Amino acid sequence: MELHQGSLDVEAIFSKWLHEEEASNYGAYIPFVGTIRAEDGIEALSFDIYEPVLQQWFDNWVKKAEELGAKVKMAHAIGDVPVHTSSYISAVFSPKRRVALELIDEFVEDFKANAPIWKYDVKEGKRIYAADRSTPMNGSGLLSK
Amino acid sequence: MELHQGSLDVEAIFSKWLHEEEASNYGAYIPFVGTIRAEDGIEALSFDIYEPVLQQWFDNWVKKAEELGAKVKMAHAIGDVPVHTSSYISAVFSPKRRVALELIDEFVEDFKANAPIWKYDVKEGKRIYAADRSTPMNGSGLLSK
Amino acid sequence: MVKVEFLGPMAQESIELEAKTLADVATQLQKIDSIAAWLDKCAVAVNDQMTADLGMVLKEGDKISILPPVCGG
Amino acid sequence: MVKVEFLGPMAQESIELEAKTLADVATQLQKIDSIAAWLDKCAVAVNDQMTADLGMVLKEGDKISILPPVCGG
Repeated sequence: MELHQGSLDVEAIFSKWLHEEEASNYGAYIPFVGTIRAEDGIEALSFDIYEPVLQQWFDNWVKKAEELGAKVKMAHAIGDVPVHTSSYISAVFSPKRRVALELIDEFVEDFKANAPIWKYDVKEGKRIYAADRSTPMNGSGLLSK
Repeated sequence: MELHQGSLDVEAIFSKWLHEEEASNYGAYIPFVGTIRAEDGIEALSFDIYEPVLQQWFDNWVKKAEELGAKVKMAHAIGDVPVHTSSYISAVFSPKRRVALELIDEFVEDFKANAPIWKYDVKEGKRIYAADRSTPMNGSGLLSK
Repeated sequence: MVKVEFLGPMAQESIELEAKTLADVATQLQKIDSIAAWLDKCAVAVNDQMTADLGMVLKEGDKISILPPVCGG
Repeated sequence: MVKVEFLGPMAQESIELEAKTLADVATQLQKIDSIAAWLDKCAVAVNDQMTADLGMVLKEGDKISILPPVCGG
């Protein structure tokens, strides 16, 4: 797992991960590259990350992937990420394509639902929490009981 | 669609596709990189391709992706591809992640089932048709009736 | 005359046949032992268009391709 | 004393509380209007471990993190 200030260098990360696993005898490598879309007049998106819990979330996925003979990797941006640049890359390596195709789907969806990352629209230099696109994490509401 | 003699240059293809679409405002880019695994004592795999029918198969997928607001790309090797190098890359670009994740799965699976490509193990320099891993295309058996 | 070509691992020379429909092609190919063994698992293209219509009418010079089981990737 | 911190968009200073269990923390946070409005959609970590156990026993110096709705990627 790697966190970077600002936009990700997509080509560098793709190549680094490729070379890290080039002798591992995996048959399938599926990266997911997330890019900031120009929409609703935003200049950028901006991200806060709580790294200790993110690291644990990621470590759980590393174990889950290992049980399937696979490997997961991820990179995310911290702070402002201008439109048309990348904030998020995750990837799965696996001996077989079925495992890889299923795992990248689950990994990305669980990331969206449970990674402790908060997103803000940046408009006219102001940071506005993306409340309507955000999802309560698993187990939310515990302290309202 | 692009066909290359021998192993694919994975980094060059990944980067080229990234740059081709960098102004297209897609939010998700998912490549699938297929690499030859060292197994059963093979030196390489080797591929025959019937390009006219492959092109039509691919053009149908381009249309199908367009209807979803998405784009597909693919590259494949012709001839011998040594172990630990890449024979196949396909990719999906889409505004939204769900479409991209579902499309890459369907696109890769239909590729395996219906792209007119024949695979051979290369052992001691000899080419042996991978009959047991091959699948009859849709509509097979027409002329046995 | 139509031309029949055998792709990939079939390793069979192309042949020319008199045939009015794909059914005529089927009848003649079924008589050639080295080809007949493949037919139940082969798909068919006419002039590079995949087809599932055994009644398809052929014309002079049509190219018929026989596609054995595939495994790309 | 335990320390409670509010992550991401909650923009709330950390506070210190006397609390024997997470339930004690809940009772006290529910009395602070600017925090109470968030609680039904927030998850909780104790010493950076996510938890779903309201009865969890706390000890001196524990760090409780309140995590509002997320949207990575």
